[in-house]
Amino acid sequence: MTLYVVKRLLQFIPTIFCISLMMFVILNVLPGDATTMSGGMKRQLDAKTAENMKKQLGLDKPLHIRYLHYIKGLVKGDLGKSYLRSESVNDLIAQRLKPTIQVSLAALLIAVGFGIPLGFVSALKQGTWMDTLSMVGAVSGVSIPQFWLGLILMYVFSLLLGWLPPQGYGGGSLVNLIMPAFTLGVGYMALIARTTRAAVIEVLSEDYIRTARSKGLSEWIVNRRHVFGNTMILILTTVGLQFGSLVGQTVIIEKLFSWPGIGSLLVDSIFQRDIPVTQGCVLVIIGVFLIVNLVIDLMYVIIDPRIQYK
Amino acid sequence: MNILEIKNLKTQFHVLDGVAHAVNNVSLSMEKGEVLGVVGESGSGKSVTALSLMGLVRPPGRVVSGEILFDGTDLRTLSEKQMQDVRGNRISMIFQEPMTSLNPLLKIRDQISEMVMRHNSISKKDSYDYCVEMLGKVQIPYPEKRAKEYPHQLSGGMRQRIMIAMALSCNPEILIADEPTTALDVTIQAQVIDLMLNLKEQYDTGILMITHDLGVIAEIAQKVVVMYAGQVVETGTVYEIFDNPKHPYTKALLDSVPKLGKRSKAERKRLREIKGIVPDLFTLGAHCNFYERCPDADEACKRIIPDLIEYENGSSVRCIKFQGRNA
Amino acid sequence: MKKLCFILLLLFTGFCFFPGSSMAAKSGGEFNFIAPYGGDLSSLDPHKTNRTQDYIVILNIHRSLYKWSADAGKPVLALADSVKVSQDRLTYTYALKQNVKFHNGRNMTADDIIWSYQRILTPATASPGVRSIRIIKGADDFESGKATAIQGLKKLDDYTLEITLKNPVEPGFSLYPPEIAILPKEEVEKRGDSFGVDPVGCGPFKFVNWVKGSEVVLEKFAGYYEAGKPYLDKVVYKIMPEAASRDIAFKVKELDATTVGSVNYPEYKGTPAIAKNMIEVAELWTRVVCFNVDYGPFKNKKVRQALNYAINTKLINKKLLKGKAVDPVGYLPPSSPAFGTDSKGYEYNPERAKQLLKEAGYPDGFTFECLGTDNGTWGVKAIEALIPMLKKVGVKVVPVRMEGAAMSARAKSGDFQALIWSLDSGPDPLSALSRWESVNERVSGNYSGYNSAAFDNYLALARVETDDSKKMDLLKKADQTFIEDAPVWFYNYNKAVLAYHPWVHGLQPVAVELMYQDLSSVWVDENSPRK
Amino acid sequence: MSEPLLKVENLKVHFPLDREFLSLKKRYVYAVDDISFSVNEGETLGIVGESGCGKTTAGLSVLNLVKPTGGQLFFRNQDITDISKLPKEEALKLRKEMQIIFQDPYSSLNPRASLKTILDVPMKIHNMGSAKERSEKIEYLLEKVGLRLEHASRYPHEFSGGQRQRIGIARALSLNPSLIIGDEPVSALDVSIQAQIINLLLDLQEEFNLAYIIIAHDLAVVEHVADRIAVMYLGKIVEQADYKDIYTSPLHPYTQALLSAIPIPDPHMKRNRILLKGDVPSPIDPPKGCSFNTRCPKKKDVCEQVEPVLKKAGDGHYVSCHFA
Amino acid sequence: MNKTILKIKNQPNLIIGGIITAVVIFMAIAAPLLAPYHPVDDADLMVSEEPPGSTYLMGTDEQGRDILSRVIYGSRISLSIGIVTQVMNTIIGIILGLSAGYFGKWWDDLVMGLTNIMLSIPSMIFALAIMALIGPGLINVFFALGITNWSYTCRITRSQVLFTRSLDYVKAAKALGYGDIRIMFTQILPNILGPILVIGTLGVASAILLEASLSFLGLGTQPPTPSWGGMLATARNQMFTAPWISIFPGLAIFITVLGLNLFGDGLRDILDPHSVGKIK
Repeated sequence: MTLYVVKRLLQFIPTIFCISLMMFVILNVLPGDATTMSGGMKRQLDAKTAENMKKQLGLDKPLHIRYLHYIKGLVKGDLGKSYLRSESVNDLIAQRLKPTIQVSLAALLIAVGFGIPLGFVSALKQGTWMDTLSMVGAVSGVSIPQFWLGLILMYVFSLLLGWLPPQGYGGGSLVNLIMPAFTLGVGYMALIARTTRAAVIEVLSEDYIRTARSKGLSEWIVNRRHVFGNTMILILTTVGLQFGSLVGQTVIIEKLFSWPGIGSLLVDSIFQRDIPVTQGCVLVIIGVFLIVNLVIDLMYVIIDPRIQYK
Repeated sequence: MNILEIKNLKTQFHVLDGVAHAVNNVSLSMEKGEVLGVVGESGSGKSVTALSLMGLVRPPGRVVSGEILFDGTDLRTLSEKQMQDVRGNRISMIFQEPMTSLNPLLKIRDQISEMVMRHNSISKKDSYDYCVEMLGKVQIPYPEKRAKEYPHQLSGGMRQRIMIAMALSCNPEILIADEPTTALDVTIQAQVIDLMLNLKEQYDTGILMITHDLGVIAEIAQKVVVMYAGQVVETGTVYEIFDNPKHPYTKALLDSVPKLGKRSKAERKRLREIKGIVPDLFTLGAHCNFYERCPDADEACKRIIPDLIEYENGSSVRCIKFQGRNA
Repeated sequence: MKKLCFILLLLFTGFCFFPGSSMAAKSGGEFNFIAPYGGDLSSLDPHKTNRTQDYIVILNIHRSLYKWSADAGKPVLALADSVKVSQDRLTYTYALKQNVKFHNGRNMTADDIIWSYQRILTPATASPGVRSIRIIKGADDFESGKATAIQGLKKLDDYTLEITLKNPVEPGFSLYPPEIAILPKEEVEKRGDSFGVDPVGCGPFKFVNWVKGSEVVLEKFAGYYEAGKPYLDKVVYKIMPEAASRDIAFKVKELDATTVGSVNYPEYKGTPAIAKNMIEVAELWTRVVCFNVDYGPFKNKKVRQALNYAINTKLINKKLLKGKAVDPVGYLPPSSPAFGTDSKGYEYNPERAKQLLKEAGYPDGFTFECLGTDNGTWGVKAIEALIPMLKKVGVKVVPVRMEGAAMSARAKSGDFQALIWSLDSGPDPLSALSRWESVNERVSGNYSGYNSAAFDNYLALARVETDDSKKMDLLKKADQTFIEDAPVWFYNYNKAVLAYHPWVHGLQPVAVELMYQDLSSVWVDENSPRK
Repeated sequence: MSEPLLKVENLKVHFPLDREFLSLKKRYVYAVDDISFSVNEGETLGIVGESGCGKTTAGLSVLNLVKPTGGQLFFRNQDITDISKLPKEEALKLRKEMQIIFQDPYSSLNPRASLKTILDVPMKIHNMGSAKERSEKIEYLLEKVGLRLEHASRYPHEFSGGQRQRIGIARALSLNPSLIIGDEPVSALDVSIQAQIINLLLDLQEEFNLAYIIIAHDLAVVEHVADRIAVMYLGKIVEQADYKDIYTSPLHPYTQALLSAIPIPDPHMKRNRILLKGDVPSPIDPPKGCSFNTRCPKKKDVCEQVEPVLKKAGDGHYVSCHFA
Repeated sequence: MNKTILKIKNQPNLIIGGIITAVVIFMAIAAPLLAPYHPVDDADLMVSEEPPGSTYLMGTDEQGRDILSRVIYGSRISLSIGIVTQVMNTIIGIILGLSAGYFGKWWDDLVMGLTNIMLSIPSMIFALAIMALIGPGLINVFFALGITNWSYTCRITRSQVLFTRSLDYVKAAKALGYGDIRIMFTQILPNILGPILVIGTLGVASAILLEASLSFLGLGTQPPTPSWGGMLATARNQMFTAPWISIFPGLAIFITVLGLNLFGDGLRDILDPHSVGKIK
């Protein structure tokens, strides 16, 4: 098991390497650089200062040298230094990672907490109006552009009802978390509900469910002991894969709700051409994705005795 | 005394293509402790009959009419809750696919004990002990160890033994075995059949043996029911059926099987075949279901739906051409 | 004496705002403000950032030698009590305030100013403020490494500083901006890079913490040199780039004051409770579409004029921007001292435009691409509004939305036909106009590539003119020439609007940038939910 | 006797398993482990064995559908161990000669192709006549296997299992092969249909002088159609003999057990079963010595140490057992 | 055939989704006939931000353009974004997945490695980087979204190929002398189109949403192109002052995406009822 984890972690290396190369090239050929003006800049740097700044940042060196330099740092776990901010990328990300993880996990919780029961109900009542209703409801969630949903929620829950603060981190307090997490989670919930429904229907058609029924077990026990676990096995992968895109979506949510996470940092840094920060954010988001999927794979071991990683 | 008596059972499947008459007026009976073989090809309705009996027909299937008298009670009148008390406890069932019939996520002992605990007031620990005992009875080596294993760690033959152990663990009056050996290799099949016969003696359980394999029937059954297209076409003792089949289908079926060691150079060419294919269960006409394939059929067969004629106690045949015992 | 005057003045203003109030009533409370531009702040090290977003906060942590006075409409002394100007207007001798303390408790002295200016000028700092310091004699030698000190900066004693300039210009304009702040050497050196996230200054508020991407918190600095100030105990800048979110946050009283976009302007204006608590100011920003004069049709002055005639600028400002803009005349805005009161801009006259196009040889019009950012006021939205208007004179405009950085790169390289931008047009009219001098490359802000000998000449004369009114006349003429040549479409001058809740007092109409609110004199009364 | 049509010498097929992390040893599934047999023109070889014994793999590797790991295959004396190494023309010609019929009539036909397409395309690939000639051939084939011409435009799901098996046979016949491998050709069919297909196969053999390799687990079926029978166990042939000898005088204990395990559809025949213990060992770790030693009722010490060789025990009768 | 109709009849999702999709497609095709005004040229600032009324059924936007016309024309843009990008993704996914699954070996390793990498980059972020690289614009959106989302299709194609490749009819084809390309495109591909089609349909929906998100960040289609996402993003600041400007494009997205999702779900239920496990 430990060996397996080590093996998987080692497999991250080429992935991270490829992505870093890919992103490095893309980002470095973006038009404009950190010295050019971007949103909210007071005044244009004069040519000389801009050159100066480039030299300070090492932007005057050829691309492959910069990449080599970057990789050297990366191997040591150093993501470099921000072009515009007075901090190392490691520090910047360290501060911003927690809020993103918070909001993503909360969204995941909402999505799973609502999605799985919805999917179950829908599958067990397959073909009834409850099925149709839950599914249309679930699909609706995934059909609203997120920023629109966020603004509508803000309008309703902050302005009209005054229940929730419209924005901000508030030190990570629950009231601040609810709206962003819900906005983020609702689309994901639809996906989980749909996957769950399909999985339950599939499991229900399995022979061992018939066996369980033939033993005289009640429907409740059959569902709890035999359907649930096997359903989980089918939907875990989807949960893991989608968690990645969930983290990607925080880009929107964080901007909207002034949530101090890595997503808004990423957007800002792309627009400011703060390449080390962008690069760092992308790698960290991917790292989160990889780790989440590793955790998912390990969860299989717990749930599914057929899977054994050595 | 018949422990089980099925009268005019009808089970239909309402699907998009129409209504499939999977079980069409089936009647059969079974005595306590006897092995009743139900033989038929795929689509003959033998498995659906078993599921109907267990109350396990799922939508779109539905038991439409008929009586299932088990120990004098019509199972169809029982509530789902009462039926659950019967299932596994008084009637239990094993299935064709040992590879998929056990929940892959639960240990063997949990799968057995959940059933034992459901039907008996027994502690978990005792049920585990009992489980090990049952595994020993079905001749599983190292039962203590195996009980703690998961299905995937066992071979197909083992799993079928576990299914048998499970099915017998509540001392049922009837064990329904739906093609229990079809998915197994011949040498393993021999082991399992041997085991079932031994246990039957030990537990005095009646076995409803469903199979398409005439060889298995010949070996295990005392009485035989032959099914075709959702109907019973012939019943009788195993000797009657194999020595002197009455129904043209039964006859043809027996003739069409290649028999080991019976072949000579000349015989090689001619296996007797039954022409045509099994009729479509959606479009059964008002005639004998077998008439299209029957070598003896004539115009009359085309017009009449034959009844099941009982010509001797427990023996009957569904053919208008049948003229009595020695015809 | 001075102190007394000051206190009296303070009391007087206090009475004006809220008769019967006392100092005690004024002080205390929290103020939730915003940082609305773009995303998160970059750095709170004034010498290392060039973003307005950062300056909004920096302004209240740090202090420069001068500061902008909204009342006077020009820079006034901040860290000095008085200044003596030499006859030739090249040497300025400052009597520095003796009670200015850094947040670490140390007194600020002339050495700090010298050190700070040197730091700005050091190439390794890559500070955007270098241009300001370059007015000082010897700055070039220091910058290129030929000298180890700036010749024009001389410490006479701890609290007396002499600055010698290259040219007789008003140094206040160069030395007031927040990026020219005076920093404590020891703290900067101790912190190194992290000074940007943990700044120490001599301004009214101390830095407390910065939740990246969400908010910056400042608290009252008790040792601030203006007695009794600041009033507020705590200031929170919420980083909120989304206008819709700001709107809601303001309405639910989470913000004490907010900037108002054109979208909400009529609504706010129409709500009496809010309308009376709004500050409007014609900012020193001019919005224009720069025509690239090197691009085919735009080589011809008549074409550029024609476009100015063809566009119903007033309608756009009225309807699209909902009146939250000041109709344009020339490049310099009305609040500029060189604003030509008698000069006329372009009126809407499509017939004239057609005529001019015909004369220029484009009777059937032409097509051009206009770059713009996503900005709600001076972005592609405005270009979109031009489409139907220019279509009437046969000209087709294709809006091209770009990100700021990408567009900036193209603007500098001259690889465009036209682009829309908001340009800094004050407070010093000379430096504002000098952007368009032909010696300036596009890199330095002359995006149109404007090249007029007459214009250059006016500016050159103004630069050496010592008489203020003559100087202004020259600049007016330069602006007039600029209007005539029309290297840009004059879109508008920004009307910046700040809305605040009734419990907020002391916000000022800052023409350089309304968000540059010096919060040292802002206070909130007891109706505030945060007091 | 002339040269055999197909000669298989020391065929081995080992499938590599996914290598374990940090382990240098590569593990294999020894699916087929050193078997040899031959088939003459017009002759039927039956291969029987239980699941996992490698009989299907052996059949597939004869057709080069699975690459042999070792050994050699000869077809009419031509080395066909790796068809892909032959020139394209040559390879195509060989493909024509050998065809296969599968067990599962549901997965052996492309569900998205009509019967006509299924039969026509292979002939087109092999340039067999004009469109008209091919369509005549299709008509002829359909008639041969007992289907009607109007069936040609239908799709596989419109046919019953037996009919599909007939289509599979027609498809194999379409290229005029001289050898057809039947991989469990009747075991998925109902009893009444089984007989039809067996009869069809026999008729076709007679008419076209086909050679068959019939692979099946059902000894009764194999015995009915085969001239010679090879019994496989764990990737090896343990006994090979004339069909009659296998039944009347089986020499290998496994063959004997297999025979005795088959249920006979006759209630009067209650035989003494040789019940084998346990399960077939995994082909990943085959037992040392004789591969049958773990289950053999006649096991002696030597069986655990020494692997028996296939030795001649009579006229055309070969067995690999130390005690036969 | 009859059976297919029956099957469809039993799928309310498919019917509702299908109708919505059909209406949107019709709207896109017949836009010039349906729209009362030109979506870009018929702008008049004099009538900007008119609320819905008899002249302008859905009101006008801040530029004085008829929102109804823009929503109708927007269907062209938004649908083409969805369809073009999804076709691109599907083609990339099929080619890579098919070849990887069929040929296996190092090529499979390579493709799967690439797929896993693509899978681990959230599509939003990849699209963001690409859009920043090439700038906003319709064609650029096609490109950015068209090369970001193929990993799912590729993965499923591959796993389906692996499954299908082991089926007997593919072996038979090989024995019959079919060439590799012929086997891939006549024997395998037609039989695995079901799940790919389902993913494609759902992908169209998510591409429309993704474009909206990009527009929110200022990187969507180029104004004045009337894409729904762009309209919604531009109007978001007026959500409460002039709600109609955002509501109608927002609803258009919502209904269309809902329709496509329902359609995709229904399609899955018909074509591929047990598809969950196959994603692995």
